[in-house]
Amino acid sequence: MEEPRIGVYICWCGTNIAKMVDVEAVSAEVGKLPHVVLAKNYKYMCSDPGQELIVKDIHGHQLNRVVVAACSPRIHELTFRKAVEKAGINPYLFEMANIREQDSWVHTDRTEATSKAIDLVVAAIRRVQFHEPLQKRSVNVDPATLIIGGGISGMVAALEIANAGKKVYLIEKTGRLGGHVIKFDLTFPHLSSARQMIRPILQRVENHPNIDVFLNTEIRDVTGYIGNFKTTIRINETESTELRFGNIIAAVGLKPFDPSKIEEYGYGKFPDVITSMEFEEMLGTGQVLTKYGKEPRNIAIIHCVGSRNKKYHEYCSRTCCMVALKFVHQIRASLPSANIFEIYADMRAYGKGHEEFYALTTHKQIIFLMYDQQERLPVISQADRNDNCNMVIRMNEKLSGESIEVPVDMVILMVNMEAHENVKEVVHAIGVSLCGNQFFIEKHPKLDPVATTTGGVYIVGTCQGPKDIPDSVSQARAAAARILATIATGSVAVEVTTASTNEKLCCGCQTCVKVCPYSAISYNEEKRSSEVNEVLCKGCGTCGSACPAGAITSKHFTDRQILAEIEGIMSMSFKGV
Amino acid sequence: MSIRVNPDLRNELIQFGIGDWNACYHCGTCTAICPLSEEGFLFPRKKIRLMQMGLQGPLESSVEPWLCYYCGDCTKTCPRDANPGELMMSLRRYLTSTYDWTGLSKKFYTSKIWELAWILFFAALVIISFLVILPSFGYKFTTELTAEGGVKLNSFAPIPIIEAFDWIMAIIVATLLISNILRMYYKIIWKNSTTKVSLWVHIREFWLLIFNFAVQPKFSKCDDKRYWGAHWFLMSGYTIMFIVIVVFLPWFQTEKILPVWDPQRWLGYYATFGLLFGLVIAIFGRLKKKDIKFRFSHVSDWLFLVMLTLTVITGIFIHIFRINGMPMATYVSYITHMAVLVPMILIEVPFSKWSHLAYRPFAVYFTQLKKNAVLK
Amino acid sequence: MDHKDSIGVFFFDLMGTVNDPINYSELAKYTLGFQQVLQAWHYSDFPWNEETIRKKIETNDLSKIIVAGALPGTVKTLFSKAMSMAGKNPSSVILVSFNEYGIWSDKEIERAKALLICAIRDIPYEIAAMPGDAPVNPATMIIGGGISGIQAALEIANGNTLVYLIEKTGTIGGKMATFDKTFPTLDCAACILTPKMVEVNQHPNIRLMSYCEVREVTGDAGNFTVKLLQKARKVNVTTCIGCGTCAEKCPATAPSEFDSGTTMRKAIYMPFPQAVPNKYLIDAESCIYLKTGKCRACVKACPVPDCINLDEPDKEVLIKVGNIIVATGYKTFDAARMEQYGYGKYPNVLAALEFERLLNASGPTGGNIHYRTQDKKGNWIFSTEAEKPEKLAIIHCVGSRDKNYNKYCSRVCCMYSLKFAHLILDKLPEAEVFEYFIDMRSFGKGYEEFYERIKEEGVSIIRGKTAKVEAKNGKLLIRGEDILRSELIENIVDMVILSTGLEPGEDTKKISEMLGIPTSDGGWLEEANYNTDPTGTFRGGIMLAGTCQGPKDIPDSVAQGSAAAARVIQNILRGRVTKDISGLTLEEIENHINEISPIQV
Amino acid sequence: MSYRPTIVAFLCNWCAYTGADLAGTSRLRYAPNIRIIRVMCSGRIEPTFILKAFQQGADGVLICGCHPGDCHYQEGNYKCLRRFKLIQKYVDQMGIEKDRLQLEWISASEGRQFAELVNNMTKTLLILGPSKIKSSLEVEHLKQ
Repeated sequence: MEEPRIGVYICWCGTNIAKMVDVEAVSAEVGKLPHVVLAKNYKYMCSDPGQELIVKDIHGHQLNRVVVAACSPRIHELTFRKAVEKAGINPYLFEMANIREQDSWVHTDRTEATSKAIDLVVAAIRRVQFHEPLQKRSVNVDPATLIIGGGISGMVAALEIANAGKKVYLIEKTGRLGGHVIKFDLTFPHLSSARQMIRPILQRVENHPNIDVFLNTEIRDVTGYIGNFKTTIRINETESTELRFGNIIAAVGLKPFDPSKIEEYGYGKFPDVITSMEFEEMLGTGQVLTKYGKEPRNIAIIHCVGSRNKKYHEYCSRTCCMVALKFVHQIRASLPSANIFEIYADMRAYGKGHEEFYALTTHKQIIFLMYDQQERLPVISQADRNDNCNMVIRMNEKLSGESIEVPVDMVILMVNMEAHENVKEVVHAIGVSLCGNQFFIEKHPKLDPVATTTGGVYIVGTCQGPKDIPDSVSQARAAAARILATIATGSVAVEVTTASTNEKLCCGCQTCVKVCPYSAISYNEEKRSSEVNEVLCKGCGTCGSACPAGAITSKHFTDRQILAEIEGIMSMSFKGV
Repeated sequence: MSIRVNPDLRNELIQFGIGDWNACYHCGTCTAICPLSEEGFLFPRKKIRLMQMGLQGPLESSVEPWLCYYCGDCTKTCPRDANPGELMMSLRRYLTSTYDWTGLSKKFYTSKIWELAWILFFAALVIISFLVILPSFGYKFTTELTAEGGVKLNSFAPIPIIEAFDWIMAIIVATLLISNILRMYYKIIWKNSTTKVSLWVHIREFWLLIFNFAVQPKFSKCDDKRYWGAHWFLMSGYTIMFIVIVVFLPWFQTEKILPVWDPQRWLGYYATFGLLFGLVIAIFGRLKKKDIKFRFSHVSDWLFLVMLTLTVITGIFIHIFRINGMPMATYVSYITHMAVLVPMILIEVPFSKWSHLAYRPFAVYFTQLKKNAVLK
Repeated sequence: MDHKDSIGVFFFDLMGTVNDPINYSELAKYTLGFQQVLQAWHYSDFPWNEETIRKKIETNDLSKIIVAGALPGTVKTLFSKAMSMAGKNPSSVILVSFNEYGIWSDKEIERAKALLICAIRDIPYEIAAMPGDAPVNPATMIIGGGISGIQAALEIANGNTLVYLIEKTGTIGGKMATFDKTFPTLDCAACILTPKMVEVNQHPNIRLMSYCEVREVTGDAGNFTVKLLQKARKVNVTTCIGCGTCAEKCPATAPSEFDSGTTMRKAIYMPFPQAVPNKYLIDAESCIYLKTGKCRACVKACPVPDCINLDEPDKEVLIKVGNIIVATGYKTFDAARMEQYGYGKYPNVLAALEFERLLNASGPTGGNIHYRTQDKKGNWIFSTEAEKPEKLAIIHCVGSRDKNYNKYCSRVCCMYSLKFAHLILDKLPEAEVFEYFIDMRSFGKGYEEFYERIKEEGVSIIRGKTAKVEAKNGKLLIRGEDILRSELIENIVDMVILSTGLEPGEDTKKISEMLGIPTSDGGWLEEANYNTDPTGTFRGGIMLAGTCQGPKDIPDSVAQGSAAAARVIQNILRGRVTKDISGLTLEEIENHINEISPIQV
Repeated sequence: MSYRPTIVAFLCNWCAYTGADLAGTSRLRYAPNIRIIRVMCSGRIEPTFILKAFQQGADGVLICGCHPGDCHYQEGNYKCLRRFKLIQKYVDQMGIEKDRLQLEWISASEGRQFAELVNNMTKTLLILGPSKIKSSLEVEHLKQ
């Protein structure tokens, strides 16, 4: 092995790091270490000039290893790997120390934070000495795409990809395409017909030569990796065709919240307390009727049912306010003289044309009432016999500060949208993670809202979080863009940091074969040793730690590297003693 | 205790002139921009809210609409075309009708025909009195002139009879107004079960009533002070005229042509000028619709202005024709004057727009009482 | 079979009259030309209610109803109900929504007719109105180098095709580059954006053209010829080493656009330290040499020979592209228009972007919050020598949701205001922060949780927008109503931050005319279909991305950037692009419908 | 110098490390004596690493992985749990108190929980005092 020549760079991240960590002291301290050729600090290492600095130094000082102490490697490891690669060094001869998220941002004592930063940088320096160059590999991309979910997001994504001449397998759990949207009568804010809107999309999807639609279909598990996935779909609970595809889009959507959990509203107890979804169905006939077949004289619409309340779901469901306003127009058209009460918490008319729609709705002879969706929910109770209404809502009206009662004959609950119970199956099959609200986690909430941490797997539409039709459509197209680009390129880079076996050391116990969750390890009877399929291997390293003979190396996370890191972390601890 | 919302109330209120009653989305700008809104007596937003929800009880016990002098700042800055200024104006009309126990006020406000019919009825009564009844008792027109060349007005309209009639009218109006004010007091102060106001406070704060009647200090707090001036001018002219006609009629309705420096004449001129000045501003304002204050006009607003203008103009005519010795013209003017004045006093003062002359100062007084109230 | 339908057409118009009202009698005549159509009525013909409509259905035995006009959805349920009650199928009520397809006046009557024939013949307009294809030039032009443009450029370029990224200013990055932190995760905008900017600059398939404007676009879908004006940077982009010596010596200053005017920059300047391209440029308007012919201090100072050429002229450049993505973004509302808040009058009433810079580590005070004070020359500046404010108020909805300014909601202000509150407390833990709002619109993923967290942090969040800001004893007096507490607010604070709304970028109107894309209410560029094609336009090969289409936050802009790119990549992979829908004639649509479903006699 | 417990923490990349990053982006404050080592999965953590950390003078070792069922690699965290149980017994027998080695599940959204965990473990270690190995190392260091 050549003599390590390490360049160390400490980032200020503006004041993010520099405020809490004495970057000068860190660079001075680590500059004294063996093999460290230079140690510098700079305002923004990730910026163009910052990266340029590294490249210049690599050339000027014949560096062969680089350490950058900056933010989390989850953010910029790739950026800097690219930078060192540009200078002709293997990108894996680089290591990052996280002195922002795990140091400057969480500590308040500058001395402590600085000494911690030094420890972390030293550890990285020790570790990087044992780094080995790893070669990037790429695999060809199967041009077919699997889309899970036949709602509007799934269908739009399917069309976008299929129109480019690429194969799409669209699988839908239920017996028909269209998702929730097809159940709607009108859409907001233009009050256009949802059915008319979705019809051309359905026609195109169903008749598209490049789209294979599988109804009543589920997937259990997906094997493979980006560019080369494989699954056996189950139609009507029976194993069926095997599909091969290069990319996956999950568009599994959400389902409505069950309001019977909220005692105050008496859903299930009062027949005329119904959910927004049930009301949508009623609107299709145009006839708004109570369970006794009478036209209600008083209708209340309660917002945020199951939303924005820590007891149920803390998040906002994003669409219900506008749907509720849409209902007002529909009720008014059907029942010109009914009293409509809109019981809301904050009117979230945020989209294009939404505020204008809200203003238009106020002219529909409707009474807006504001309630506290967290502390004091309105209570629905049976009206007295001699009262000329079915039910009474008692609530604290916030804008007037009065305790009021509202006579009602029908109550529509604007229910929250929540994850399907069986979402975990999909999650496990395709390897994405869930956030606390059971939504799929995107790769980056801002800059990569449709990709996931698993290569080749994308999430679109409401499974990523509640959203309205245009936002779902945009997301669907965004995922399609990413997939089309990889298909256009034809190949994609795969995991480099896989496991590998040393035939000579392998004792043939096959422990590794048993522990590998990806069936990436097989036992070669002839050679009497285990072998790793590096395309299937995702680099978790479980086999490495299970191997009793030390025959398995987890690339980039080798024992030597980690032990060096531990030594590094502890090496400065006694200096101050 | 919870109050039931009453969605039908708004249909009633629409007749009193509330326009786009639901446009308000409660940003609170109007209350904050209003220089008269104060702690404990917040308006217009809160009143708009009560109105939107149809909370009749709290609405009727509100004193706040009377504290608004309609500068229009709220409407100007309103982000939603909710027009809080006019909504407050409409609420004043509504409140006037709720104080009135006869129910006539509501009729007048909500039905043009009713109001016109009653005005015409009183006008006809006046005309008949002068043309038929009085002559039958021997009070006839005379073309004879006084020695100075003035019209002999008093022989046509005998002072004792007119004076007696003035007093009767004043008493009727006062009775109606006082009974309505008592109802107003009941709704605003008495019925409020949570607070209690001692008698001493009632007496102590009484001066406010007089003071506010005379000067309208609240009006002067609006950012645009010009209207306060114009209003005060009009109001003082009106009050002087009213007092002079009711209490000092023999002194005022003379056949003698007094010199110009005589207090009788300049007092009359002042009052006339004051009335005219105020009227011109209001009429031109309402026609031009430039100021928000005058942008929206209810029937009752116009009727009041037209009648007052007619009264003032006929009053001027009486004066001119009398001193110039034009008997017929004087008599016609006098009858017209009375035919407009009588319905105006009888209808506008207790039942309509003019009742504000009593309700406003009382509202300030009641506000002060409420401020001094102790929790029961 | 559709020809057996007996159709009644009802024309509905909620929008009222416009300058050039739609000729409904002509439309009625057109529909009556089809044998299936029995009758056509206008809403002024008879009062529409359940009874009258039901009677029309019954007497004419209508099996299908078409409701056409502006916002016909408001009466749709009435018709469904009438159909139900007449014993007919309530779902046979077809809406023809004029506003959804950009029909506002009689000028677009042909399109209205096309929509009507589609409804009569029961064929979705999207399928009937299929403009032909044209071959596509694989190169793409993206107008605007903000986050949406960057995202779209990277997506397309990663698909191995050429992208021209046209940016009007000296650097890409757009508004996002000026932000400090982004809501709700609070990661710093620069940290996540600058790598993308660098990637754009290094991408072999992206031609970054900064300081460049689009002058003219000719041609059609698949084959546009674009005339660009490459403004003279007067600094050679390839040889400039970005050392900054020139700026040190430059005697002329101007307010920094990047810092929203909170700092001064030189006439020769780099927009901000991480600018891409990371090179200097000269602002002709403030350069002394360009005004008086004397100075040349920068040329003398520059260590690179011939790098600065003060006499470099603007150049016209022609490029040919097949697809265009418009990502021209937004500008913020000019808070000075709302006199009641005293912006421009009181130095410590700040607009949102100014405060954003004040919070930013690379801003005028290095990320510390200080008063705006007067320097020795009397200019109002931010300086770390000034005191720190202790009470700060944030006023929401400035210029938004207000008929006097902009009726629409700007979508992002609630969240960035909450973010401000958090960052203030982060930097000034002892400070008191007040938020004045109307409705709290924290609708996105993780937004509501963020709102709850800010409440827990001790920010006073008060419902009631407040009416005015006045000066009082050298401080600022805010008048408002605390709606929930029923109290009048007279709060004396040290600094007021106005959450200014979003408005279409300055050039939106120009772009709209140049490309033939209409603008909607508020001046935003109009998408092809609100629901199903939020990034498309009526013109083939032209896509929209980001805030030029309407206010949106970063994740939504990024998603739209990618979505617009999807259509471009699709066109390129297909080798063909769909032509303008707006170019289709009624006859073509009619013929196409007859082709799809021939009339059976 | 007063006793400052040193914690060496092994965090899996997908949940725990992300959670620790979230603690940072949320600006939550916690004790500065923790040093984090990133591994791809808690299943990668070998007994050697833990022993090495103690041997180098760590007062405590913390292992964090995804919650059961949430493992990015399906079941690496279960394997980690099994190993942890064994090694904890082992270190106990070596005379290193059991509480010096902890295993906790931290998800990507549990920044707050992570911060609390670090603070609690620090408190525990303060009560336990310096580890035996550390004390002897210190003596050695002083001798030099």
